[in-house]
Amino acid sequence: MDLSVEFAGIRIRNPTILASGILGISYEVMKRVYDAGAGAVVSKSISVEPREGYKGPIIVKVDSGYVNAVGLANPGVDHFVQELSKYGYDKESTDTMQDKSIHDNYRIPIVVNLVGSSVDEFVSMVKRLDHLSIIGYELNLSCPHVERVGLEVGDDPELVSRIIKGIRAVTSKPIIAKLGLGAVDMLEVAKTAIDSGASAVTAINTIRAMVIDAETCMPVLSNKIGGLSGRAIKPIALRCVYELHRAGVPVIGCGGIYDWRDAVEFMLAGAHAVQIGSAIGDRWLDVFKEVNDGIKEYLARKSLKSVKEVVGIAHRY
Amino acid sequence: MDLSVEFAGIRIRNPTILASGILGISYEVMKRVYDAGAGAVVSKSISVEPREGYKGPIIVKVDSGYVNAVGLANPGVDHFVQELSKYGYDKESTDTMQDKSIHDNYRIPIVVNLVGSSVDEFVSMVKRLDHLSIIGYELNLSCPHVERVGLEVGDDPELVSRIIKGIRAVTSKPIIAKLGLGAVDMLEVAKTAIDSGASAVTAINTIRAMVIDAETCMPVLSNKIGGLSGRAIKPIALRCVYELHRAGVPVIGCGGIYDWRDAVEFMLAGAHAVQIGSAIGDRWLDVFKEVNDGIKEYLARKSLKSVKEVVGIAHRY
Amino acid sequence: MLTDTDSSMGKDRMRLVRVEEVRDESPTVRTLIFKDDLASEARAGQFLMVWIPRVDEIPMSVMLDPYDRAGYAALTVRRHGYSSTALYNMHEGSTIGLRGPYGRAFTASNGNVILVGGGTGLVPLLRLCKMLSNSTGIRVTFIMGSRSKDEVIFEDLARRLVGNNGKVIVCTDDGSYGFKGYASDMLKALLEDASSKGERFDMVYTCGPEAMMLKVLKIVDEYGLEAQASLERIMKCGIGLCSSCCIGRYVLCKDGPVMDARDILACNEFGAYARDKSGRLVRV
Amino acid sequence: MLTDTDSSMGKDRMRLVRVEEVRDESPTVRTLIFKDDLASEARAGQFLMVWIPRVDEIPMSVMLDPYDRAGYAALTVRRHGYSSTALYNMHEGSTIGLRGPYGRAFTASNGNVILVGGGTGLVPLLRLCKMLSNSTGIRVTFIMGSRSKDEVIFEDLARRLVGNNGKVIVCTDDGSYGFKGYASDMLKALLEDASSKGERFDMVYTCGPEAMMLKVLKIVDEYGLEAQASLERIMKCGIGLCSSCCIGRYVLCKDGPVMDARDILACNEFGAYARDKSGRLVRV
Ligand SMILES: Cc1cc2nc3c(=O)[nH]c(=O)nc-3n(C[C@H](O)[C@H](O)[C@H](O)COP(=O)(O)OP(=O)(O)OC[C@H]3O[C@@H](n4cnc5c(N)ncnc54)[C@H](O)[C@@H]3O)c2cc1C
Ligand SMILES: Cc1cc2nc3c(=O)[nH]c(=O)nc-3n(C[C@H](O)[C@H](O)[C@H](O)COP(=O)(O)OP(=O)(O)OC[C@H]3O[C@@H](n4cnc5c(N)ncnc54)[C@H](O)[C@@H]3O)c2cc1C
Ligand SMILES: Cc1cc2nc3c(=O)[nH]c(=O)nc-3n(C[C@H](O)[C@H](O)[C@H](O)COP(=O)(O)O)c2cc1C
Ligand SMILES: Cc1cc2nc3c(=O)[nH]c(=O)nc-3n(C[C@H](O)[C@H](O)[C@H](O)COP(=O)(O)O)c2cc1C
Ligand code: FES
Ligand code: FES
Repeated sequence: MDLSVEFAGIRIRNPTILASGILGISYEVMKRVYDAGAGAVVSKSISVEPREGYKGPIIVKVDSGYVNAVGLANPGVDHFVQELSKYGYDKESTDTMQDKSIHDNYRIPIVVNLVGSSVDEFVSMVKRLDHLSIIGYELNLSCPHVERVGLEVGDDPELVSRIIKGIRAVTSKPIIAKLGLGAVDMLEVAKTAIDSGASAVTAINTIRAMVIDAETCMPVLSNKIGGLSGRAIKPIALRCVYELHRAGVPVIGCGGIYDWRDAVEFMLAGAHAVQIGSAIGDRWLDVFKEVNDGIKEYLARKSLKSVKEVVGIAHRY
Repeated sequence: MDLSVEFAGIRIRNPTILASGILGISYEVMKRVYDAGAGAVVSKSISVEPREGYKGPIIVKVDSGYVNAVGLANPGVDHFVQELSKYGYDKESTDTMQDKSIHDNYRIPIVVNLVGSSVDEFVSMVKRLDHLSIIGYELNLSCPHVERVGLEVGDDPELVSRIIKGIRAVTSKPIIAKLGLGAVDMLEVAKTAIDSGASAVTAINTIRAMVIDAETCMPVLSNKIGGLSGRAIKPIALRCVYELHRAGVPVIGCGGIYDWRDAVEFMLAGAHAVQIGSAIGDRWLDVFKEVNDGIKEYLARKSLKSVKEVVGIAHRY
Repeated sequence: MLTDTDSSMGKDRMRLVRVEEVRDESPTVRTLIFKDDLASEARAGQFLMVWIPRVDEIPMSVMLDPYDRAGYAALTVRRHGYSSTALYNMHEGSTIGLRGPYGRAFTASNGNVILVGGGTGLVPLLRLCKMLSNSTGIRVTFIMGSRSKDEVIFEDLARRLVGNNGKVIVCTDDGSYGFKGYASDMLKALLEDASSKGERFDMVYTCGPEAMMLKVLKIVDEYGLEAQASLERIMKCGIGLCSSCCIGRYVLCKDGPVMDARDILACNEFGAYARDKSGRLVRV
Repeated sequence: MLTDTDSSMGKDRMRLVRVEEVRDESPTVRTLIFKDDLASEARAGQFLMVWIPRVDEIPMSVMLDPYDRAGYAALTVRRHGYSSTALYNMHEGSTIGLRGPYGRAFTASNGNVILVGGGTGLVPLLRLCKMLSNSTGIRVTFIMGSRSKDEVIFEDLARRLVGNNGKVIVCTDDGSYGFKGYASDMLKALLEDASSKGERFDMVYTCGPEAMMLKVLKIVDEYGLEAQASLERIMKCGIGLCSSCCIGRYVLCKDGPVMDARDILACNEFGAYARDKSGRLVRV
């Protein structure tokens, strides 16, 4: 059974993608995630300058999920370009990336996630990255707990539009807008993104949340406010994917995907592929193989020939 | 230890309140909830006309919560006025309600939750209810799954303002605006509500969500889209309460409160009182006594004299 | 949604099952048989919330598997309105969703007991009968009422379950089979007879149409006996949240469906009023 | 947050504990003792994520309770930078938060084993020593290195744990106590001596400063022995999500902190590079 999917100019061997922020800094570890079965990996959110992130605690377990405020720790775009160059990403054109044998043995399909606060920042990063044989960009317009970036950008559709147009002007690679539950209508931002040149959206990022400890009377995260991820947000994420698909937006589902059934549900709702983050905390890297094996069995049982046939079925009812 | 709280013109014997939509249709059952230990009860959302609600399934269990789309089933304002009149709510002025002995033996403190789509609807309901000795109104501006009411109203701050001003003109009772995660900034709506005459806000309602079943490929709720409640949303609700308190808005916390620790955390974040809904599905009515007993012990352990002292402590850090 | 990650979800998690067999019990009643561990272990009187995909979710008592297999259970449904007819029309291979079992069950009694049931109200009584037949020193008299001969269901099963020690009395309103008259008339006759002989019954269990149960409870009350009845109200959630099943101060899905006669009669709504889907109190 | 509703949260749930006692081990090292069931059962080499309220959350090896009480555990911390100093300054009655224990532990070996530790790197080795002392047929040689006499910690405890069968060798860089020289020099001398006598060691366990461990692993490699080392990297989450602890292809909080010598040496970063808080690879 072939699990490969193709959408928005992206073709990957299976629909499970490592979500941004999880293990996505070092090439060697991203390669390991890919070897464990992921169809592609998204890097941590990369910014123009390096960021150390917040002091601990940066993550707290809550019922059926985590609340995190890592603070977008990342080595900065220059270091990241170096990291990938070391592994040959600056050697050939992106076309070669479509050669599966190369992926398997050497360069894996990486989507670089970018975070910034202005058109200039995004464009300058893309210019520095675009010669690398990465398979696309994901724009973090939805981090709920860092000032001036993430949601503060995503909540401004006009700015979103300018950023994406700016990037579109300097790259031909797919652009994916990563959205969250902000203070403006997600559907509006999604449509703006697509109209401005984005190829797809990822939904959803973590949802602004916090944890307080009754004994010390304190917020637990050093940043006080963080983002909720994991199974807790799954029904919300699933609804977002359903609504985006209904609005005709190509979407990658993300939020609380822990097993093949979750992945299938997101695809039934309209996701072309899914991203997995928090589940890794509980199931480690085995989660990718488990999900893919489960999808395979599901397709067989339902006499479906490809993942594509699953996409959006729930809308028939 | 006295657990009574007073805020926004409401004085109740303890800070635990039955959330709207849960068991709040029949006086006798509301009385039972009160007898089980609640400080007050909020009625189901009442509309001008009776509503049958949606076909089943109207609720689905998910990890750490429920997704429901009851569809605002309620007997309509006239029937509800009758229901309360039968039990003497039309007999005396609201002042008598402050007499604790009366609450305990007969009329319990009821907040009537209202849902509607226009100023006229809300005002006409308040006019019909206002002679009853109820302790206040809660406006459902946040139901995430019924068209033309709830969030569709809450997402329109200008309409919210007109509704509250309209109601304020015909009643002197406390008005509480119940908010949720809509497509506009909750803080903005909250401030608008307070500026227009609301006494406090309740945060939060359920969050728009859905459940799809992989085997049948169908949305499970008959309405497809519903609202997520329960522990899953607690970190989000807690964050909302924290932000509202910081913005100076008097707030009643709601969302995933299951035990005394949850209740204390909401109060530390700034809630003057808390509402309990989904927990009843798992812990039945005992939850009220358990939470109040736990709060008492907590206050004793921390050498605090009243619930009021707990409110907002987390903001010190 | 159907994962095992949150094991605490237990019976609240919706389980999809395949209907393995459908049996006609009468021209309007059918039994759907399926495999489901939790349902197979339901106590007598407990109910399931049954999802009929694309149609509705309705409360149904848990029926015994006619083949008495471990892990199996069934539903017995009377074709009536929109949802019950949809369930009735399910066939072998159809998929339904289940959650539960929910609610308070009948509690066992010792000695001499009477079961009075009518229509699909027999379902919980049959499960009760099976439970009682496992204890010693119990004698069951099972009064089964129905309108006419072709609506008599589960007679054989009942006879098997009450055993040699017990008795099954079938009544039909029109006298086309068994005793002519209401089950409640038969109950009254039995109690009268017993009291004249100085015999005593220890408990009456009943489930069926509300009018029948009202009569039964009143008769039982007259004779100063204890009774338990399994009631029906609209149940949309089954877990004490939605408020649709309120009767008096009781929340039937939690406090019932089985309640003690005393509590039922104390609540003036029984036999007189019920809440409709909007929550309005209407005459029944 | 600290509820038991979701029992599956297990060790990931943050637990607040009260520091019951603080002991000075040396002018810069202190041990904080507390009650915590999960920590008390940690395997040797596993670590806790320790919340120092208002300051930080940092990884710390689980120390043995000096009184060996069931349900108790401890942390031994060297005062160094911002966070470790804050932890060091906690006193009796202070509250700290714990999650874990996390990570891969040392695995037991048979026969003749050497432990080489320095500074707070002794902590996991002491727990290992205790575990090994419970098995028969094990002989432990424990080499403890420190800069000078007043930095020697846990000597008595180590002597108690290795038992009569084992040996403790204390080394100081400045010779102010015990053997003068590095712990690695002592290791080399031991191995040399053993090989000249035709004796064999079965396993070397090490934990301490990276430079020390690098020397140890190279020596061990020369002699063709097996070894396990417990490494350190920045750990912000402890559960394989945040990416801060990567070393080569390994995610240290999941694949470590204890790793096999083979894997460590194969990954060129060890002893040479580490990622800083932003994820940049920097020389160590
Ligand atoms: C505890 C319990 C156990 C039951 N066990 C059985 C059983 O074993 N066999 C059986 O045949 N019936 C049983 N019923 C009754 C069954 O649930 C109703 O007959 C059925 O829901 C009504 O379906 P209908 O389409 O015929 O409804 P109608 O009477 O035509 O009513 C129209 C609509 O109202 C709603 N509705 C009506 N009654 C209910 C209800 N009780 N709960 C929720 N929604 C309702 C449905 O949406 C229905 O489609 C039981 C009811 C309860 C409360
Ligand atoms: C598995 C493991 C076990 C450990 N066991 C012990 C032990 O038993 N006793 C002990 O004293 N030390 C132990 N450490 C080291 C301890 O975690 C660090 O020394 C401590 O975090 C550094 O604190 P500092 O304030 O002295 O940091 P500095 O070295 O001054 O660094 C400044 C800041 O960087 C961050 N930082 C530095 N190192 C780390 C780290 N490893 N993880 C997360 N953040 C870091 C902190 O925010 C710190 O405040 C262990 C480390 C690991 C990985
Ligand atoms: C620890 C952690 C760090 C994250 N960092 C980022 C990030 O840097 N950029 C980003 O776009 N999303 C980030 N996310 C969000 C995830 O990519 C994902 O959208 C979210 O967690 C929901 O998916 P999940 O439930 O599978 O984790 C992070 C999530 C977690 C848990
Ligand atoms: C079954 C159900 C019905 C509800 N109905 C209403 C309603 O009619 N009006 C309303 O304002 N909120 C309604 N809510 C929302 C709750 O009042 C509450 O805001 C929400 O469930 C979060 O609290 P919880 O997690 O304690 O349940 C309903 C919630 C549930 C679970
Ligand atoms: S069925 Fe919902 S409360 Fe009983
Ligand atoms: S500490 Fe976060 S991945 Fe290892």
